[in-house]
Amino acid sequence: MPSLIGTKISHTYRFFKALKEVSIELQKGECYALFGPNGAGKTTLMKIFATLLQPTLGSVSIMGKDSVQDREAARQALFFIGHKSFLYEDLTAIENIEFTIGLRGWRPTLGEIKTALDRVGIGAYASQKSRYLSAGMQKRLSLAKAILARPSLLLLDEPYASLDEKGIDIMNESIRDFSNQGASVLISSHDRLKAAEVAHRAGTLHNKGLKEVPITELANALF
Amino acid sequence: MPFFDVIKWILWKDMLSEIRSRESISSLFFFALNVILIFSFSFSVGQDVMLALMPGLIWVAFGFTSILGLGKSFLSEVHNDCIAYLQIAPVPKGAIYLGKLAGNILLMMVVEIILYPLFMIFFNMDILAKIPSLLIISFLATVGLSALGTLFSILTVQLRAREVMFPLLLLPLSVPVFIGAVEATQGALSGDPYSSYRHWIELLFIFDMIITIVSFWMFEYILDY
Amino acid sequence: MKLGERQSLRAIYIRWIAVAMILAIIFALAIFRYNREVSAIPLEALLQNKPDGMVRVLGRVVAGTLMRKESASTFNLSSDAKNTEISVLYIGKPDDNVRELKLLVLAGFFDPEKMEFTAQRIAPIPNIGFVVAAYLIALLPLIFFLFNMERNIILLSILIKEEKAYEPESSPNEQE
Amino acid sequence: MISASLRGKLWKWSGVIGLLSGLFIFIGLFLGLVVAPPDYYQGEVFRIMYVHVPFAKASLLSYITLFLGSCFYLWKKDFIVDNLCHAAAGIGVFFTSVALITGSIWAKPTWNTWWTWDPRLVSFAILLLILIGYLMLRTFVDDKRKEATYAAVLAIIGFVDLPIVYFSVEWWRTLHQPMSISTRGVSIAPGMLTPLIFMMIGTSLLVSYMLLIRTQMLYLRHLLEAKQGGLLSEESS
Repeated sequence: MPSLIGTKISHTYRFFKALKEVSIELQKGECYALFGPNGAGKTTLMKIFATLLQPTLGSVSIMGKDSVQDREAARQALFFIGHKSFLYEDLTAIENIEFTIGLRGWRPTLGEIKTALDRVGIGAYASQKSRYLSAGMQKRLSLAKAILARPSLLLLDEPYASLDEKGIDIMNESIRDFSNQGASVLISSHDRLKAAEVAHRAGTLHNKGLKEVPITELANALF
Repeated sequence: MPFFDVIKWILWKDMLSEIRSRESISSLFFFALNVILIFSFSFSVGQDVMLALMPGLIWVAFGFTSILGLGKSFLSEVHNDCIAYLQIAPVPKGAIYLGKLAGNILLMMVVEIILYPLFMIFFNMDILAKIPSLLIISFLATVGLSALGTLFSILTVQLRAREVMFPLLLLPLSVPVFIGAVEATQGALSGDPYSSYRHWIELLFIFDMIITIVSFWMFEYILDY
Repeated sequence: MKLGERQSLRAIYIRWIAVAMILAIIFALAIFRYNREVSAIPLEALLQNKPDGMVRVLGRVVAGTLMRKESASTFNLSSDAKNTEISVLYIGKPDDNVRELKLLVLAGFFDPEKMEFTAQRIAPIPNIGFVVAAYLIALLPLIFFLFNMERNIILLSILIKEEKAYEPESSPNEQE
Repeated sequence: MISASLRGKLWKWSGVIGLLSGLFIFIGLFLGLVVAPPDYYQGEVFRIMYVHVPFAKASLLSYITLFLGSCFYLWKKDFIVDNLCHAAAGIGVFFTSVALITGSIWAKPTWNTWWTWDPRLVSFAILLLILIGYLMLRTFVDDKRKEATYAAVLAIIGFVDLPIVYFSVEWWRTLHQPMSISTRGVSIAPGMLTPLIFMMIGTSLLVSYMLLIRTQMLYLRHLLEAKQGGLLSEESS
């Protein structure tokens, strides 16, 4: 069963059609990279997959659950890392993770949280209030949350933004791990080379529609 | 995700943040203290008249404090767009509302419990014997104010004119709370038997129930707009 | 919209002129009726002009002079400004409106010799200023509000037709 | 969703509704100002009734429309219904404030006071405040979809709250101000009733007409905004 099926998704913002009949299908363990110029509707599409927005027409199904009819079940299966960090400033890194994962109905042990934080390289800041974490560290913290959340579908909106070289490596390693463990990953990015390292398939969002690009031609393709 | 666990998580998160920063509780307390100070100079009347004005004064002070406190109860949620995570978290949205509501009630009740002794000291009131009934009235009125305030807080927190819009929405709709609370406090302070102000308590209770249920139900639409 | 927008704009102006005219006619009739049936002269004017025939006069019932009987009441009527007083005979069943210190409009005949007024009908003071104010406050903004909305629709349609949609230049990224 | 053809039909019919409402209102005004006999106790002042009562009913009518429209919007998320709600709020503000002012003008000569803390008056004042808050909230929210949802929620909460306000003020008033003046309407003679009926029908039609017109106006305003912002797709132009 595919982890993500988007069928003819259109999104109209009253008079403005932001997306026109986008279809996409992600198999288990597959990593898909989504590119496109500004204003092509990448963020809108990501928001629809993350169930932050509802498609005007068409349907999205995540792990076989319809994202409108069976919303909470679909949400249980996905994890979204967006531009913003979703962190509470007065809570420490550990407490933020506890809260986020806690709302998903699971309580990781302190050891598991520490391991995840070490894995993304911010173990030293585990008891730091998230207010004092830099943007890059916040991104890594989000990644640690994703590792603990163990979603079936991981949605990454601009995952490489504000990360340093080391951070990008950790990100790509983790994405590979997710794929190997059978989770599907959808990346929306501007950084073709970084994304090409991990993606199995790629597509460009164009004139409000999606067009598949062979992964080998990604570096040379003009779009 | 069990319903009550969500309430517990939200409450835990809010209380922990509050204990860490002590931002709201201290600012609310000192604000209310200032209101009391201004009151004592604004009404230069005898002790008798002051006592007659007391229920009104208490509730105007609590009302202003609520405006200040409830208005920014969702501020921490919009800071890093946490509200978006709450939207896509696989939990019933009404539970998030109830969690926030519980946190707000707790916060406001703490402030009110600290303020009652101050009223007693500054205005020479003898209320020790009446404290249980006063606390019941305060609780019911605080639930009503917080139920409306929590809902309007999320409506206004992202606006440029948050400070203006919040009281503008909250005050007209909370007229029944103020009427009920002032009348019941009047009854309690003058030592009347409970039966003489029971219907005001009932009014507060009905208001709380209706507004909480409707807000609980509306919250899903607000979050999943 | 089959008509051109400019024509519909003219149609709106014509329609609203018609509305204004109809309203003006109704108000003229109302004023006419007021002058004929309601308006009253003050007591001083009555004493000065001593008109014959039916007349309406405005005055206040003097305290302590009201006598009610089965078929008629008598009282003195005074004006607020000067201390002029006339006595009034009202024939008919006691009227609830006749109370001491109350402003009344009396319709009847004046006998200057006896300084006596025979009232046939009694009415409370018209307070016509309040009525006029209420109607003006209700109707003028309503007309303005409606007229503005209708006009706005036409103006917006004109603007929408004339507005050139903003077309972004194709960026180099977009060429395939 | 309300289809475009139905919308077109409604807008075509709006002219007829407007004409009818005009007719009824003109007849009502003529009967009320010229034909109806003066009231025995109030004299001429009772004629204020012919604008006050229908306008008060009109404001309730627009608030009920706002409430039902808000429920429908939350259910179907149809933007034209949101425009209808927005229109109803604007019209409601107009009728509520006029009803309050004319009521005040009527109260002065009859009860010798401009204002009394009567439950009905207080409820209307609160209604006005809710509607103004509603319109202000709409101007401050940037996102159109968010604006529509938030406004709908506010309208529904206000609608639920209003009866509680009414009853709490009534209780409060019986305690503090024993009813010295009756705020019940005047007893109406038949000759006085006919103009009122005409005015009532006329204003109800007028409210429908205004709703249609104003919804259309707000729709066009959004369309213009979208066009100016380049947010218009080829199909919908």
